[in-house]
This record gives sequence, C-alpha cells and structure tokens, in this order.
Amino acid sequence: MLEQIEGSQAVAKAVTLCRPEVIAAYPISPQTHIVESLSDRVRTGELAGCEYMMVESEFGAMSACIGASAAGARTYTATSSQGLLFMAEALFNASGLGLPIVMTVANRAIGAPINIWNDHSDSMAMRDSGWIQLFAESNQEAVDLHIQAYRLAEALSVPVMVCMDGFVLTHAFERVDLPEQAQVDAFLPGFVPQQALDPDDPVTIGAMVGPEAFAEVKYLMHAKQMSALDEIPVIARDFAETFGRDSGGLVRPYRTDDAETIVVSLGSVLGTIEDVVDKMRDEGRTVGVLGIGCFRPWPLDEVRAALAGARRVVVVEKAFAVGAGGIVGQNVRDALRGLPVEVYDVVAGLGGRPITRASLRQVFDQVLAGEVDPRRMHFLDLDVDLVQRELERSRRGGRPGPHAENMLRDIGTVASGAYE
Amino acid sequence: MDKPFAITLDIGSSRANKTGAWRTERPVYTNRMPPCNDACPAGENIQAWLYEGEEGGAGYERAWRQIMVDNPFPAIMGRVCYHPCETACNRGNLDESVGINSVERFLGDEAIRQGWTVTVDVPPTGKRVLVIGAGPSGLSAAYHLARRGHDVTVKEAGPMAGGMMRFGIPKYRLPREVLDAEVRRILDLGVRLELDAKVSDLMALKDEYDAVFLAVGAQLGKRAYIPAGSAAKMLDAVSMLRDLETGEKPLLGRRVAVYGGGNTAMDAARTAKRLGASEAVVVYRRNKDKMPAHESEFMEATEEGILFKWLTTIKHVDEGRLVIEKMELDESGFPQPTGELEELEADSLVLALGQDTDLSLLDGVPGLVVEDGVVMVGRDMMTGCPGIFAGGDMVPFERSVTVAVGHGKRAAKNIDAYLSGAAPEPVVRPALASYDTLNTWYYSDAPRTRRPVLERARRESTFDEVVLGLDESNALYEARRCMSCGNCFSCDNCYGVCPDNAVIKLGRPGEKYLIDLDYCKGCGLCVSECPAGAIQMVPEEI
Amino acid sequence: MFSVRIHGRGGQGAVTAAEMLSVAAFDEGRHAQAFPTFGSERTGAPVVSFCRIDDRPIRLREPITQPDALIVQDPTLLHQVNLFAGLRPDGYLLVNTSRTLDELGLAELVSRLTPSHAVAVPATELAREHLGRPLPNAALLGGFAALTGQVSLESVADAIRARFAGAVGEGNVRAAEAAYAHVHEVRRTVDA
Amino acid sequence: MAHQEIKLYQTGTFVAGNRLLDPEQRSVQARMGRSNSLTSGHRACQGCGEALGARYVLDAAMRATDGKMVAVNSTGCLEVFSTPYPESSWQLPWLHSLFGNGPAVAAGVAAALKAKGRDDIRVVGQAGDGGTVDIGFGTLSGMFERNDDVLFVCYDNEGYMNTGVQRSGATPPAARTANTKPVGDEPGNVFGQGKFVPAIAMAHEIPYVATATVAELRDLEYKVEKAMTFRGARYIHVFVPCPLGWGAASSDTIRLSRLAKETGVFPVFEAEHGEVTEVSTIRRRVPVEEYLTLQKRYAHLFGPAGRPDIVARLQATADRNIARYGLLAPDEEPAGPGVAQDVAGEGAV
Repeated sequence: MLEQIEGSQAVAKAVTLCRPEVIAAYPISPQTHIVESLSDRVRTGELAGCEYMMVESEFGAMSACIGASAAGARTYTATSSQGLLFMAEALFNASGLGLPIVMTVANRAIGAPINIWNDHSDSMAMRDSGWIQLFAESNQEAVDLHIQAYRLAEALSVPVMVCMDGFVLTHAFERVDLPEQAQVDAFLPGFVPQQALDPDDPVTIGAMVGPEAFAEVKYLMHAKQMSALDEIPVIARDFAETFGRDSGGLVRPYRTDDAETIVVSLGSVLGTIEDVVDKMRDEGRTVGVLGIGCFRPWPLDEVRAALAGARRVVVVEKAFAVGAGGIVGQNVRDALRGLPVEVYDVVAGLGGRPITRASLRQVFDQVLAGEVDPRRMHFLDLDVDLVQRELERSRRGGRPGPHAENMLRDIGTVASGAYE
Repeated sequence: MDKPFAITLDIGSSRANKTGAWRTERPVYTNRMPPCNDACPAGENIQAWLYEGEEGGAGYERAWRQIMVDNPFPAIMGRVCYHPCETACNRGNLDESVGINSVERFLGDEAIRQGWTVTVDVPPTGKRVLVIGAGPSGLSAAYHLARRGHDVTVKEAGPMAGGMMRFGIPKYRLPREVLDAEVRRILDLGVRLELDAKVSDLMALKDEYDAVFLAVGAQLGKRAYIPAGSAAKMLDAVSMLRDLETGEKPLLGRRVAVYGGGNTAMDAARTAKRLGASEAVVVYRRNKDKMPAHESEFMEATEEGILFKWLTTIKHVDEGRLVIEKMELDESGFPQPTGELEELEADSLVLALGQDTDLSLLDGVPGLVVEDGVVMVGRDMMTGCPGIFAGGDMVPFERSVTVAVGHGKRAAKNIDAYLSGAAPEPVVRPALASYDTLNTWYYSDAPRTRRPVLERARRESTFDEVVLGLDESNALYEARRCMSCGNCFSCDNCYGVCPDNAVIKLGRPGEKYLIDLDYCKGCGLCVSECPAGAIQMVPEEI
Repeated sequence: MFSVRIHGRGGQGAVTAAEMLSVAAFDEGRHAQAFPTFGSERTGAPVVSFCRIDDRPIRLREPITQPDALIVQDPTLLHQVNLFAGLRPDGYLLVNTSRTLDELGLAELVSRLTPSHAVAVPATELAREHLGRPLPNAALLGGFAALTGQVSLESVADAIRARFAGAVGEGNVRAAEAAYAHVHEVRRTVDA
Repeated sequence: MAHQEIKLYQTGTFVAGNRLLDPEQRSVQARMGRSNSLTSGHRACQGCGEALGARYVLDAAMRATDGKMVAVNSTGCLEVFSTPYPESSWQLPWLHSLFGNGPAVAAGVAAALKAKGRDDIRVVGQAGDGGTVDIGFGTLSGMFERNDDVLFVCYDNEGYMNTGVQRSGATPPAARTANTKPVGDEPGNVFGQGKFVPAIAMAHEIPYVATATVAELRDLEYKVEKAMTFRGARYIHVFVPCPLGWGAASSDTIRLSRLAKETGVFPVFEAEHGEVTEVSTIRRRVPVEEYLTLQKRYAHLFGPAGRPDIVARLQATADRNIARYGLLAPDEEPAGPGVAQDVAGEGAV
C-alpha cells in the first residue's frame, strides 16, 4: 500500500511486518523515530508476541539481542553513530556466534567533535565486524531491505546491518509502498535457528577457541559471509517476484553502459548523483553511476564487472579512513586491480554537510578535465582557506615535513573554488 | 542442531579431560579409632552402634546386636558402667560428651522389652571350657565362648549368678530383673551354670576341660586395723551388700560412718540411708579430688544427703562414736597426720577399703604366678599355666564390671585361638581419631540430654532404681549427638564439596563413596571438610 | 518540480507543515518529499523544513536552496536568518503576520516579486481563533494552497485531519480554510 | 541461618547429606541424581571456590526448575576453565558472550523465552566479581531496573583472577594483588569506599537479593531455590575463595568462606524488595586474624614488620558489618531434648 510516510515510520512498519520477537534498543538521534514507533506498535498490539526491551545502553541492546537470538528469537535493534561504536564489542560477538540479528543503522557521524548529522563514519568503522552491511538509497529501499535482511540473516546465520542515512532518510516523508503482512509472511517464513539454547537439546554456545582452531573458525566465518554474495541476488530476485519491484541486490548500475566515467557511491546520495549524471548525459558526457547496495561482504566480482569498461571511476563516499584514504575507494581499487582504470576518492557530506548537485557536478567536471590527482583524496566543498590557515599555523608550530607539505599542495592544486 | 564448528560444543565433553593427572596427593577413606571405642574396657564399637542407633526404628536392634558383638550386658552396662567412653568422647570438647551410657541402657532395656536374643551361628567345636565364677568376667567369657561354638560350663560358688553385679552393686543402681534377664540370655545359648559349686582345687578339675577361665573376682573385704572398743559395731561393705542381697538386713543404727573413698563406699553409705540411717557420713583420708569413686556416684550420694569428712582417718572406734584425726596433703599429694583429733558420732562403721581375692583354689597350678594377691596374666589373659586363663578382679587391672566384661571377651578370643591352635586374630588399633582430626563445624549445637532421676524422697527410703532411662526420642537425640569420630557416617560432604565431581556416591547399603581418580585434582577439600576425619591425604607415588 | 522552504521556530510546527504538505500532494497522486533541517529540535531555535512536489519520483536529496515558495512562520526570524536566499523572482512568499509586508519592512523584497505572489496572512491569529492555540502551521498550508495552487484546500484539510485527530484536526482545518479564504481574498484584490 | 534450620542433632543442616533426613530434606548436592551442571574435566585450579559455587547454584536452580533452565556466563575464570574448545564442562544450555554484558544477554534470553511463551524456562546469569561489579555493572543495573526475569549470580573471588590476580572493585582493602603490591604506607589495596553490590541491588528494590558462601551449602541452595520462586530480577552474591589469588591452601576454600562469615567480613543475608528480611547470624565469632592469616595476600600485615593498625581497621570493618546487619544472634537457649521433641517429626524416626 502506498503511503506518504516518514522513513523511520516506514522502517518501523517494515520491521513490524517481519514479526520480530525481541526488540532491544537504546535511543540515539537520528534512530529515535524508528524505535519510538516500534515501542508504540508493541504496546498497541500491532506487533504482537514481541518483547520490547528498554535497555540501558547500546552495548546492552546488542547484548540483549545476542541473548534473545541465541534463545531462538527473531531479534531487532537500531542505532546510530556513537551507539554503534558502543556496541562494537558485541557486534563482533554476534557475528562470531553466528546470530542472525537485524539492525538498522541510521547513519551518523562520529565524534569528537560531537555531531549528530549524517555521514557513514559509523557503519564504515564497523565494516570489519563480521556483519553484512546493506545500504539503502531511499526509504522504499530501506523498507525492502529490512525484509530481505531477515531472509538473508536467517538463511546464513549471520547478522545484517541495514544502513540508511540519518535524517536524510529517517526523517524524510516520501512515498513508500508498504507491503502487506501476507506478502511478508510468504517471503519470510518463521525463524528456525541454526542453534538455540534449549533445555531439551542443551549445547554450550560461545566456547573459547585457541590457536589450534581459531584461524579455521575465522575462515569459516569468512566463507559464510562470502556466500551472502550468492544469496543476496537470489533473495532480491525472490523479492521482486513477490513484491513486484526491484530492491536490494549487490550493486545497481545506472547508465553505466558505454560510460567512460562511472561514479560509485552508496546510500541516499545516489539519487542526487543520478540527477547530476542525467544532466551530464544530456550534455553528451558518457557518465554512469554504480550504486553499492551491499558493502559487506564486498561484491568484488560484480563491482569489477560493472566498472571494467570505464576509464575513470569517481568514488563519492561519506567517510574516510583518517590517515589513509577513501574506504569504499580502496575496495573499488581492489576490485579493479590490474585494470587500466583511474579511481578518484571524493569524500563528501561529512557530519551532515549537504551534497549538492552543483558541487558534485563541479568535481565530476574537474575529474573529466584531468584536474584531480587520483592519488589523493578530494574533500567536496572543503573550506580551503580555513584549513590552509590552520595547516600553516601548525607548520609554524614546528611540524613541517614532506607529508604536511603534500597536504598543502593537495588543497592548493585541486580544491580551488570548491566552495561557493 | 547444526552446531557451528568450535564455537558450539557438546555438553559434558570435558569428561574427556582427565584432570586427575594434576594430582600430587590423593584422598583416601580411612577409619580412625574413635576415642570412645579406644577407652571402652569392654572393647565395644560404640561409634558403630551409635551409628545404627541414630536411625531409630529398626536401627535400635542393629545397634543392640552391634553391642552384643562385644558385650552381653547392654542393659547392665547402661547402668553400672562408669563410661570412660564419655570421658574420652570428643564431643566433650565441643559442648558435652555424648550420653553413650544412657543410650546403651535404652538399647539394653529395649532388647529386654522386645525379647531380642542372640544365637550361636557356628557349628559346635567339641571343645569344653570351664569358667570359674559367674561374675561379669566369667559370664562374659562364657558368652563369647558359647557364641564361638564351644561347650561352656560355669561353676559358681555362690547361690546366684552375677558376682559383684549382684552382690556388690545395690539394686537401686541395678534392678535384679535386668541382671537376671541378661544372664538368662547367656544361659539360653547353652551355657551350663552350676551354682553353689565352689571350686577349691583347680588342678583336680583341669583335665576334664580343654581350657579354663578363672574369674573368681575379689570378694574379701579388706580390713584395716583400727583399735576398737568391745561394743563398737564394725563391718565390711562387701559383706554388708552381700548380706543384703541374700536377705539379711544388717543392723547399722541411726548414724553410720563409712570408711573409704571408692564406689563401694558410696554404695555402702547410700545403702545405709535406705536401710533407715538418718545420717550416713563417708570418712576419707584424702580430699574429694583424690577420691576414686566415680563422679556420678559421688553426685548421687550428695544428692541423697550423704555427708563427707575429707582428709580424715579413723583412730579409734567406740560404741556410738569415732575418734578421727585430721590429715593434710603433703607436696606429693599424700595425706599426712596432723595430730589434731576430734570425735564423730556413729552407731556403726562400715569399712570400704577395697577387696582381696580368695586364691586358694589355685594351689598347685604349675607356672601360675601370683603377685600382690592377684594372678599375673599375659596380654592374651593366659596365666603362666598353658590353657588356664584369668580375668576380672583377680588379675591386676582396674576393677570394674566393664573391665571384667572386657577381660571375659579378650580371654574368650584367646581361648578360642588356643583351642583351635591358630594364632589369635591380630589386634589392629588404628590411629586415634583425636579432636583435631575432626571438623566440628558440621555438628549442630546439641547439648546432651539428662537422664531423669528418681525424686529424693523416694531415693532415701526405697531401693527403686535411682537413675531412670531415656525415652525413645531422647535416646535418639543422644545417639545423634555422636560425631562418628574417625569413621564415615554418610554425610555426603565429600560428595558435595568436591569442585571436580570426583567423589562418586555409591548409594548402596554399606557402600559409601569412591574417589574418582580420573578427575580428582587432589585439592584436599574433602579431607578438610569431612566432619569425622575419615579421609586422609596420601602422597602420590611418582 | 515545485520546492517549498518553510522557516519557523522549534515548536511552531515547521517540520509538520512540510510533512502535511507532502501528504496533501501525495493525496493528489503526486510525488512529494518533505524533510527538515536536522538536528537540535529545541523549542525556539530557528528551524527550516523543505518540501518538494513533482509528478515524477524525486531522487534529489539536497536541501532546497532555490525554493519556488517560501513560508515564513515567524516574522521575528526576518532579521536573524537569511530567509530569502535563493527565492526565485517568480517564486511565492507567504508570511505569517497580522501586519502588512510593508510594515515588516519587506517592501523592497516584495517589489522584486510578482505582485500577487507575496502575501501576508495572520495565521497565528486565525489559529488562536479557530484552534484556540497559536499554532500557525496548518493555517499557513491553507494560505499556501490559495497562494500557489500546488495543492487543493481539500487535500490540505485531509492531510491535517490525517495528522491531527478530532477537535484539534477540525480546528486546524478551520484555520486553514480561513487562511485560504484570506489569501484568496488578498490575491483577488491584488489581481483586481 | 536465614532459612529454617533443621536441628537434627548430629550434623543438622550443616553437612551436604545427613542420611538421617528424609531424602527431600537433603541438599541437592547430596543427591545421586544432581545435575552436575558443571561436570568433571574442567580446568579450574585445585580447590576452586568458583567451580564449587557454580555447581551448587546451578544444580539447585536446575532442581528448582526441573531442568528447564538456561545459563548465561560472562567472561572470566569460570567461562575459560569450563569451555576451552573442544571440551565443555556444562551440562545445561549455556551461552557465553562477553565480559561486560552477561546481565543484558541473560535479559535478552529471558525476553526471547517470554516472547515465545516459554517462560517456564528460567534464566540464570553468572559472572565473577569483575564481570558483575565492574565492567558488567551497567548492564546489571539495567537488568535490575527493568526487573527482567533473570537470576543473576556473582561469584565473588575479590579480584581479576583470570588475568593474573589484579584488583577489582570487589577487592578488599589491604589485600595484595598483582597491581596492589604490599609497598608504601598503605600496603596492598587501598581502603576505598567499597562497592558492595548486594546493597546496590537492594537499592533497585528488586524482588530478591541474597548473599551466600560456599561454606553453607544448604543456605545457598535454599536461597537459589527461593530466588526461583520469584519472577523478575533477582541477585545472589556468592563468596567464593580463590586459592590461587588469595595465596591460600586449596583445601581451605570452604574454611575461608566460613571464616569470612563468622568474622563478619562477609555478611550473609536475604532481602526482598529492598528490605533485609533475614540475616545468617554468626555461630562462632572469631577475630579477623583467623581469616586473614590463612591467606598470603594479607601476609604483609603480620609478622615482625606487620601492620596491626591495618588489621584493626579490617576488624573495624567486620564489626561495622556485624552492627549494620545484626549478625550476632541474641543468646539463644541451646537446643535440648525439648527441641528434639519438637522436631522429632522431621527426623527419620
């Protein structure tokens, strides 16, 4: 049923349709509307047979989910930013134990400095936690991905994180086609846990494993997560058959055929990029977009296939590895290893800074004009004057050196006029 | 369930890990000698019979039968024994000793009430044994010999069986029906008792028997030389008590003095009271602490109004009065005269200065040695003459019914060995279960039960039994105060406290626990938490 | 695509207004996207919300920098925030005030806009009258419908009722209707 | 005793078994059919109080729940010594997640069981003192505050023994640990304000809080069984000596527990809904020296260079417990035959 609805409400509805049995969540902006709504739905009985736990922290939330999932319950939680990081230890534990927990991450920056607005630093910080990470482009996709996430998680006994941009999606009212309960029930059967705490069949879950078997355990974990690369397209196809729309999948190419330049990104900024690309196509530029729907496991083959024909790839991402570079960019480079494709890292939208068509268009034009050094990160809309001043100041403060010089040269050469 | 590799494990799989390999010491179940058993002159396994008795019900009979293994007189013992077991009892260090004697009496009385009997469970040996004297020692020997299949004849000089149990102990301490019942049980085993059959020449009889046990006791009252006027009334306590038993009521007068400080003195004084004396005073040359009479006898005598003159000797006896001299103890605790004289009114003086044995029947027995008026025996109770054994008051040892019963038992065992030609069973005495081997925390706080006593008025005028028995619940309570020193009593503590589940509870009657050496790490917790000290650590041999 | 930017203060319902506007457009079968400037939603702080309306699915997520219409819920913001940045010359301006735009010192701005596109509406006053509470957002949507014709008054009323049940909804609807009538009347006068 | 003591002479309720009692009145540990929730082959040190405590608690809980039980275990010695791949010593459904999250995980299990309509299956969470009073304290408090249907058990051995005997929030003053060495003016652990979690648990006004030691098995089992009669959050704090960490003989584990209670060092009591309802009174009061001198961690307080002043402070702490919790019984009439008759029906007569 079509509804004009806030993203958080839509996700809460989708989660409700998945019939979770335990929800444990701790409020943090911008995830709050989701969990508030779920609390309502449990209290009103719309979501029946579900225990909603008001835990004392995100660490407690994920821990409660671990317990509940290990006891054989379908579980759900949602968080953001610092909350996700506060869960970090438990995230690794949930994946290590193979518990099919589904979690919404309303993506938000990480402090310090404290910042409540959207970027991908949180999910990206947890990219190696053993969770599958799916990124939603729109609220419709956020809804659909949650339903698919349960199928996926429970098929593989792996936890799944559905990432949706905080505020940009969670707080946006837009048209969403919400599925019917019967459809969801047909698509997502009841949870049959791979293992559970059961007095009739007791087992010891969570053994200590020493050097003699730890590598094998980890290898098997890796193998299981890699099998998601086969499972996700199958689930997306099934989803399309059941619900009549395409959603999910590993990667989503947009006008990439014959594209010499392909912009790679993930999350809600894809729509804005597509608008820019449409405009450039209108102007005769052979530009396309590759949306990453699944970041973990990394769909290396699919990304390589989609990008192999391009000459340039511009990766626009809302996080970066401090002291290293682009995160998605590195993965893209990995996928393109050995191919003559230049990869440009563009870091954008940090801490909620708007990513505008104008800024994107400008940087794309600069890439096409050969004005961007592919060996360096580019920060969209950086206040160059400001950082230049600060860098100069710190250089006077006695920290000169070739790397510091390079930073100055970088912004001096590539960032001029980046901010209007 | 599809268990993920390594992360999820089968329950209980650690039993594959035999942690017993860590051990440097291992716990071993042991039986230590409980101090009560250790102290019992009759060699009773007190801990064992209390263990049975603790269960109540059918346990009483098992307990009684356990006593009967060693002692045929539970009901008598429960009255007349001075219970050194209680003196030795470890519980005395905790609160008060277990009232072993009173439980024994309860069991003995219960056996009489219920008519429990024992049987001879071995075929006749064809060996004939003569027992001379039907006192506690002789009857005990006869009992044990009969149960071992021997043909026993008891020759008793007196008109009734019982010896000092009958002629030395007043009936207010030992009712005769109790004595008769327990003697009867022995005779019922087939023991032949000949009364008024004084043996005056042992050698004449000896060849008719394969072995002889002498148990003639010490019947002759010692008489000290005390100057006395012609009208002075003096008699000895043993004779007085014997006469009373045979129906002659001695004429003692209103005021009676008893000379001596032993149990016989107490009995004499208390008897005098019952015979109508308005005043009975015990004159003893030392003080109370040095008095050989048992504390309980002294207490009961005091309660009955018996008076005591301590540190006093009698210099002269006249009609109606005694001249006495005050004594004082020297540095070695020996009484020395002070020369300070006074008078004491007394219509009669009863001498209770000890007894001697009439050894005339032993004339001509080869090898038999007599010293200080008693017959010398070895540890096997055999005299210097092979085949002739002796025990009870006629051998050099403390004189008490219980000691005599023990002699009878030991003699019977050795006579049995002598007759079969086998070496006597070796006596294994395990280490003492001393107080420090126990973990007394585990015993609940339970002071002993007092036996009810006859009210004073009745005690002074009748020969009714003074100390009454425990009823069943009290006897049970008292039995359950036993700490089972040195011996497992199935408390399950070792099974409970092992952090490694390495104690296996067998749970079958008579089978208690095993240490599972596959898993025992040798921590020693079972040993330190065993209430009874019935487990010990021994080093592993490497 | 028609884009609307709403300026208000926390607690005045700027975000709700954008959301209801998107619902009204959705009711008419159109695509709409409403979203707030995000963050500290403290009472009294300046708040901006946005609404895009289109006949095609809306992919764009950037903030609206060049609105087709600007709704000002609180005229005290006029001198604190650069409210009018990006307002196109043919754009619409709806200001909640009981005074005139001239009185608010907006004569120069208004002069650059199409005359019938800049309207003042006493939305707070109307809300107080019809709702009993000084919450201008629903009334402003009624005014918006009359000013831009992007949504009908009926759709606005439906969206209000979908958001506020019972008497509150009806009061808001009446305020919206009154504002609609007010703006309609002003425009008729201007056009005339 | 906090519960009805059976004054059954001989050993009464103190020993595990007592053949004189009706089988139903004997401890769970005396039963041949006890579940041995923590079975043989685990790698705990000799005389491990925690291994003992865990079996006591879980076997009692298993009995109380008729085996319908799930255990959740925080990281710590107990977890490590019981589940090194490929061997588990547990004989019930058991889950280990992390160090600091045991209470939350247990709460999650309970929520799942409730959602599934299986609240006949009960949940016991367990952790050492580190996992309870320190790193897991936030999740514990949350579990209490929400009144989740979990019995959480802390096995308190007063330090981080798993990592090599470091100080925890439960380490007592003056005790030597690997990071509170006996040097300086205040040798050993500092005299802090203390962190007695049972009292904090009571402040949450949860249905049931109790303390216990491995020395009083019957009391411990009684408390576990009682705890299982409540719904909601329950907490039992069990005192479990660590021979390794305390420098004590492996055979002294129970003796030390007993002395901790008898000195007043560790108050044993029960509380319901925030109010103390019963205390286990001291049976044979002894000075703290008797407790301290059995442990090398206090060795620096004794001997020629000893610190009688610090011992006196420790005694004062024990005395404060005694006063605060009323640990000294008013002089009771010793049980005599009258009592025996009163309870004769309880005996195996």
